[in-house]
Amino acid sequence: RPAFSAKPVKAAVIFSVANPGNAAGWDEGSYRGVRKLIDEHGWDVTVAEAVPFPRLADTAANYAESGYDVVIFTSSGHIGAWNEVSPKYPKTLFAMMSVVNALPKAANALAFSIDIYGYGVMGGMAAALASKSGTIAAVGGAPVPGLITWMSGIIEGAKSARSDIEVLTAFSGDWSNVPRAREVTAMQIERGADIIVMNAGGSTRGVLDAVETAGVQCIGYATDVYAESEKSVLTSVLMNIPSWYEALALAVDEGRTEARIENYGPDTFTLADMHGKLDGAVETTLRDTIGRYQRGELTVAVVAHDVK
Amino acid sequence: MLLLDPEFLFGLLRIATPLMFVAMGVLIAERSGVLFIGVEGAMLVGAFAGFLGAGLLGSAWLGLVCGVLAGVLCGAAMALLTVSIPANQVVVGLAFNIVCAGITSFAFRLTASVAPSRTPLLEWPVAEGTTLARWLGHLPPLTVLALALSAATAWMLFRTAPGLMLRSAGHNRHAAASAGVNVGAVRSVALLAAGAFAGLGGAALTAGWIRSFSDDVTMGRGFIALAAVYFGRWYPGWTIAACVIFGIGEAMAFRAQSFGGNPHLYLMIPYLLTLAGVALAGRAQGPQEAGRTEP
Amino acid sequence: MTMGGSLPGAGEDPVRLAGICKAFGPIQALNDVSLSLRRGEIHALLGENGAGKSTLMNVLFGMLSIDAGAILVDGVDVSRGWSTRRAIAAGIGMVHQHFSLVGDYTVLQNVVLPTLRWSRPSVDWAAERRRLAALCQEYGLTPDLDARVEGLSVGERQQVEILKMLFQGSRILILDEPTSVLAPQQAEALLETLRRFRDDGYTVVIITHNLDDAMRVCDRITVLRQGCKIDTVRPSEVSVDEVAGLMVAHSGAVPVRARSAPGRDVALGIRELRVSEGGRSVVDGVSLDIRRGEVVGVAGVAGNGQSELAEALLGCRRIEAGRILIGGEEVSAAGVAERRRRGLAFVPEDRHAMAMVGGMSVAANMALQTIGEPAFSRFGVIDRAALAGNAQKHIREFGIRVHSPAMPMGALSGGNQQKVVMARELSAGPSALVVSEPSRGLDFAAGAYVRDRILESAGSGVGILLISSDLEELMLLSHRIVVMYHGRIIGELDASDYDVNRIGLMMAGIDPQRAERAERQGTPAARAVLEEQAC
Amino acid sequence: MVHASVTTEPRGHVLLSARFLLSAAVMGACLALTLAILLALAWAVGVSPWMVLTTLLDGAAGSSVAAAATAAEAVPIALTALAFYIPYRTGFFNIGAQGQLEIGALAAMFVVGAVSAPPALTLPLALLAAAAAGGLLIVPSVLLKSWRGASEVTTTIMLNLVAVEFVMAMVSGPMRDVDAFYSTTVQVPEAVRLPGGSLHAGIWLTLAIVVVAHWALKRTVFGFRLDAVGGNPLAAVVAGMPVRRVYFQAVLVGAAIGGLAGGIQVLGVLHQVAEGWSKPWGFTGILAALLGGSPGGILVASLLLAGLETGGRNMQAMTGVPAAMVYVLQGLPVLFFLALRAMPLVRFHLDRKEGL
Ligand SMILES: Nc1ncnc2c1ncn2[C@@H]1O[C@H](COP(=O)(O)OP(=O)(O)OP(=O)(O)O)[C@@H](O)[C@H]1O
Ligand SMILES: Nc1ncnc2c1ncn2[C@@H]1O[C@H](COP(=O)(O)OP(=O)(O)OP(=O)(O)O)[C@@H](O)[C@H]1O
Ligand SMILES: [Mg+2]
Ligand SMILES: [Mg+2]
Repeated sequence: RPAFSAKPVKAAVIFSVANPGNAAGWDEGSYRGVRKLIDEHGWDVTVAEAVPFPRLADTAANYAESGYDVVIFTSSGHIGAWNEVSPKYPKTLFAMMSVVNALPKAANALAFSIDIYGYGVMGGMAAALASKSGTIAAVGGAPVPGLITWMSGIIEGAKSARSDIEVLTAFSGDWSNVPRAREVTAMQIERGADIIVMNAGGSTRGVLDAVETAGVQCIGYATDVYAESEKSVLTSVLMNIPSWYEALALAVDEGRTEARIENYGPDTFTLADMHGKLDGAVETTLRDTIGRYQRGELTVAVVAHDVK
Repeated sequence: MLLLDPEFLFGLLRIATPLMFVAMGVLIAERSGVLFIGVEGAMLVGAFAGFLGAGLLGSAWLGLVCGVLAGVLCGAAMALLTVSIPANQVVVGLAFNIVCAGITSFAFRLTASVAPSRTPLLEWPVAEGTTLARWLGHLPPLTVLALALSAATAWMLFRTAPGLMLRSAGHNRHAAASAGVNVGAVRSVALLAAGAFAGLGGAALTAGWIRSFSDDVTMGRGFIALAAVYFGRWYPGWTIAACVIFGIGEAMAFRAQSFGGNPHLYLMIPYLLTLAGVALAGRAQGPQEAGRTEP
Repeated sequence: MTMGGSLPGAGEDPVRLAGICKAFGPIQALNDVSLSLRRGEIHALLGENGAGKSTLMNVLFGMLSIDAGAILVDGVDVSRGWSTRRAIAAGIGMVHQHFSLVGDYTVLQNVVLPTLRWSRPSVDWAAERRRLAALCQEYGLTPDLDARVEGLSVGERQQVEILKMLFQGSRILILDEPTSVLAPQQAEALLETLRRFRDDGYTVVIITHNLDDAMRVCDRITVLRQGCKIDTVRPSEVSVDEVAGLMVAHSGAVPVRARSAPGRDVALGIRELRVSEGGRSVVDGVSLDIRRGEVVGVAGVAGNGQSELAEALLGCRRIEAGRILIGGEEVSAAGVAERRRRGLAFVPEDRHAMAMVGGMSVAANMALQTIGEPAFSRFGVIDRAALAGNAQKHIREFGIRVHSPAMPMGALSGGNQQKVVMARELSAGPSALVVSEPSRGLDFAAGAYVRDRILESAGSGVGILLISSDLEELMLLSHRIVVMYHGRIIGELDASDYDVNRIGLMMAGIDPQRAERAERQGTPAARAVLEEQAC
Repeated sequence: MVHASVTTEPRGHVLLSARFLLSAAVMGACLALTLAILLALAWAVGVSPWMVLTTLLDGAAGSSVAAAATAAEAVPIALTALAFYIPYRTGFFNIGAQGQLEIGALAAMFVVGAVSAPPALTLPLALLAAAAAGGLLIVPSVLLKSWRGASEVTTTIMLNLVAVEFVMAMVSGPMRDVDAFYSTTVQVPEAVRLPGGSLHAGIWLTLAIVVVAHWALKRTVFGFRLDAVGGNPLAAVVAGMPVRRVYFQAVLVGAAIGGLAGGIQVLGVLHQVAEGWSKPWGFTGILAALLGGSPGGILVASLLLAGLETGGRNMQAMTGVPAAMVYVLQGLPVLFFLALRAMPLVRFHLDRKEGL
């Protein structure tokens, strides 16, 4: 277990996206968390952005060697590096702030993870119940495991809420090509989808633009993207990412840094304000259904679809 | 079939329009005898300026203007390096691209706090409901602008005195010089115009199409425009056609993804198409001076 | 008999150059050169290769800046900010040695180009065309105004260049080595035209290496040597030899040795050779036997298949039909390297384009085709000592003027470049040599030397095919002369009955019989036939 | 550069020749200018210039680890530089080194996965595959140029884009490591990696290649013919040189080296091909080729640019300045160099042709 000598805690945060503060979604959420560490907990934080995946391990090791107390990974893409590095530097605490289901063999590894499937279910339910056309689409970036689980959740969630629903799925192929994301989304809309559930990272704005131009609605990922496009954001399924960073800070302060995965379930997710975009009745049933699922009164089968 | 489907048609026009602007820029530069490899960088700078301008000034059209101005600056830099000094055109271009990639994403971060992350929608600057508005209807404004400017470029190059002088500088600088054409001046002017077009193209991509900016948002589209010019054998008409063909390719790629299969495989289509086009264009009797570096 | 700037009344001279100095890096190309040009004169600039002729005229035409001195136009000093544009505006026009036309523009476009202005974007082509047509009328020039310049013959291009000058209103016409690329009759016609310009009050300057031309048509001759002006003289007052004396520091030309008798067996055999270019056959069934030690001259107006014939013989041009034999062995199918190995040597007409790599050293250029041989490389590794030694040897025996063999070939003057090429080709110990325009653009000393080497190697048993547009040269060197017209050999003369006029007619495609008749009627008629056939 | 490409090397000792000192001075000036701008930028984003400077130098060569990293980083730059430079001598612009590198890496990865031979055999096999793949990728360009006269500048750029998408398709498709949390191939097993750890064998291999190339271009008939064909193809034909063959050889050799760069990078450093695995080494390489002007010079230039890269990364990670700064850092000195290098005075002295 790492012992923290002098305050302030010296931490490094690793992002794979460029310019996370501006990424509309998951990474922006993480970035807000980081700001909390700096502003509210007085941590001395260095942010490494746009770190290519193959370079993750080196970068993390580099921090550990140059005497950082905490190294924070922000994406499930970082798990490999997490597993590789944390055993090597027992003095440093390696925190994973993303979807994981197993710990590395090390006492100094800590994870704040979410039930990404459950998260998908909520999005699917919301979309299905809000859809008029009976067709919804999930648009994602690169086809990575976490994203596939999320989409499976959407499919099952949608079907459980509305059996006749058709769920389209599409990937733009990466996390940065905005035009590509835009056109891929436009095509889903063209195929009948009137609600888009999105998780496109850096290319989110491409999705938003397609949705806005076509005059349909979309559901934001992780953070509330209403401000990005008031016209076309129905709601966002919020996961309170900053709170995980709070928890991390607390754990460090109280020295509770033993290896564990703190899992945040559906009960921690919330549906953002809909600004009266749905008529009362629909919104009530929607919120009610989702509420029942969050309270566990309504169970949804866990099926792994191999979405393409 | 596909082409008659309006959604597809508009999709491919959205893709092709920025290319058209940029390609016109490349065409002008090369006709004057300068190989404009730096176009990718100029387009990227224009894209950022367009995004920033549109966001801060609250008008996509003003964003385009900013793009043009930024492009002109790039053109001036190019002129300084490849005409006044002059250094090797290809390598200057490549270095210029790298620098622009750095500068734009750097500036993007500096301005992230002040500029809105998405720019206003670009519409015809005419009052709603007027007959004119109804006439213009769904015509994509930028595509119309692109075609108009291309026509103007063609006319300028092949029908006017400046055009004749410009092309002579590109074909044989010694002949041009001994005919009293100030080759350096002609090329500098050409590069300013080329930069303006490249910048406009970039702005058309951000302020006119995706309404946001991200690092290296042009992703090689400047190079595609370059290829389009070779494909079009340095003739505006054919070059526009080449841009459209690329648009078709990329639009098809996007579409094909919904048939399943790996998106990246489909995304090779437009590049292969362009390659095929360049091959078909064959022994391109381009401006013989383009690429040469002599004081 | 010194004249020029110091003359009384020189003030009215349309152009005066005073104390011009110009250096290219270490090379002092012009050193305190003064010169004045008058209205209504033809003024010749003579000098060896590298004497500074082109440079001086480039200065006057505003293409080169000067280090010192003054340029006076109509008595006004215009040196400051002098440019091509200004020169043209001041009524000065120039035809460069290597023509400067925009190849893919039409004649009309090329001629109009210098008159265009940014301030007048739109062009009234109809009007320009009328003006130009009128001009052609006046001086009997007959180019097709809508033909692309690329497709034109050398003579036609030169006409376009001249029209360019007239059209932009030049009163002072400069021509750099205008005749060196023309066939005799064309040259004659050009000089005739120049005379008419003079009579119309134009000032004409020609740079030339042809002393006779200068003596015949010029009013004054200015001689440059190594960047310095030696003198300005009147032809009427001096002899050719005097002028020649002025041009060269060292004692004049090398005497050309007598032709030695050719041997028996055939060095280079050509049988029914046919080469075609874009459908039409440019070499059309040529048969020729060149015996060891024999020099066979090929006369013909440029563009009648001589260069194609040469390239076909070398093997860098596909042959349609026919056979080529070197030393009796068939090589029709062999490539360039193979033919060279069989003893073929080749000196192309355009050395800048075909015979040298300007950026590589003189030494490298001297081993261009032999670098692969054991003499210069072992297992693909170059023996640099051998390379240098070889170069030194040739530089000595060919008297090539160059600081060191390491100097880049491009920095040599044309004469010396040609010597390098000759040295390379002859040192390969060939049995057959195909040589085109060996002395084009060379001053007579260099020219005479090159010719001497040709005869010498003939003497040592090399069979030589000599292609030249210089009839004097052909008649001087060849045992017999064949005339090519439209890719065919239309006539052959033996050394015994050489006759310029007759060859000239054949070059114009008039068969010998008609030539006989024309000859009996006398030259003027003949020339008439000629002009009708020329274009 | 064009002139430089045809000059033959100076007489006497390179290190003592005046032109070497001059070019060194020019280079120094460029770096100084760049550094000044860098510090200004740092100040603009509110980072202490001193921190920036120290972290930069520290990351570039502050420790043996850093130095080794820089050396390793120089490998792909130097090799792609040769991939550009060798064809360039014949007048062929190979802008496709990046694509050749990507494909080469993929090919090496494929061999590692597919071949089940002893490491001692698999390793060289993988490197060969990389080179072959690189060479293969340029074939369309060279054929299109000689058959259809299509400009290689555009075709190689297009092939870059094709290669990148193809690699992505493979690592997110057939060659994907299903357990990984992002699109990547499996890791190269320890046994098949280039030996030597951080100073891996690829570095020495690269060194060897550079030396051989330097010697071959200056001292062999191959280099001589390259210059002739590049300087005046027509004269080369007339001299009976196998122009087309020389030209093909140069281009293929170059592209193969480009492919090898990818192979070495994946077998020696990154051990996997993944989404966003590569940096624009291929383009940096072109810059190095220009700065260097000869294989020897390329080596120096590559180390310099690599230092800026590793140092820049360290600077970014330690001070939090935007990663974009690294590109500015690499591009600017080259632009300055181009500008200065082309100034008439400098050019006159650097291009003065001496020696054989
Ligand atoms: N562009 C140049 N760069 C360097 N030196 C030059 C250049 N042009 C001319 N020179 C030098 O100036 C000298 C004079 O050249 P110039 O062309 O005037 O000779 P010339 O009299 O025209 O010779 P020629 O009869 O062969 O045409 C040459 O010996 C050459 O060394
Ligand atoms: N880069 C150069 N460096 C030095 N001298 C040069 C250079 N380029 C040309 N010259 C000189 O300029 C002069 C004019 O060049 P030009 O091409 O007219 O050769 P030339 O001597 O006239 O032979 P030719 O009549 O066959 O052209 C030549 O004397 C040549 O020596
Ligand atoms: Mg001359
Ligand atoms: Mg000459």
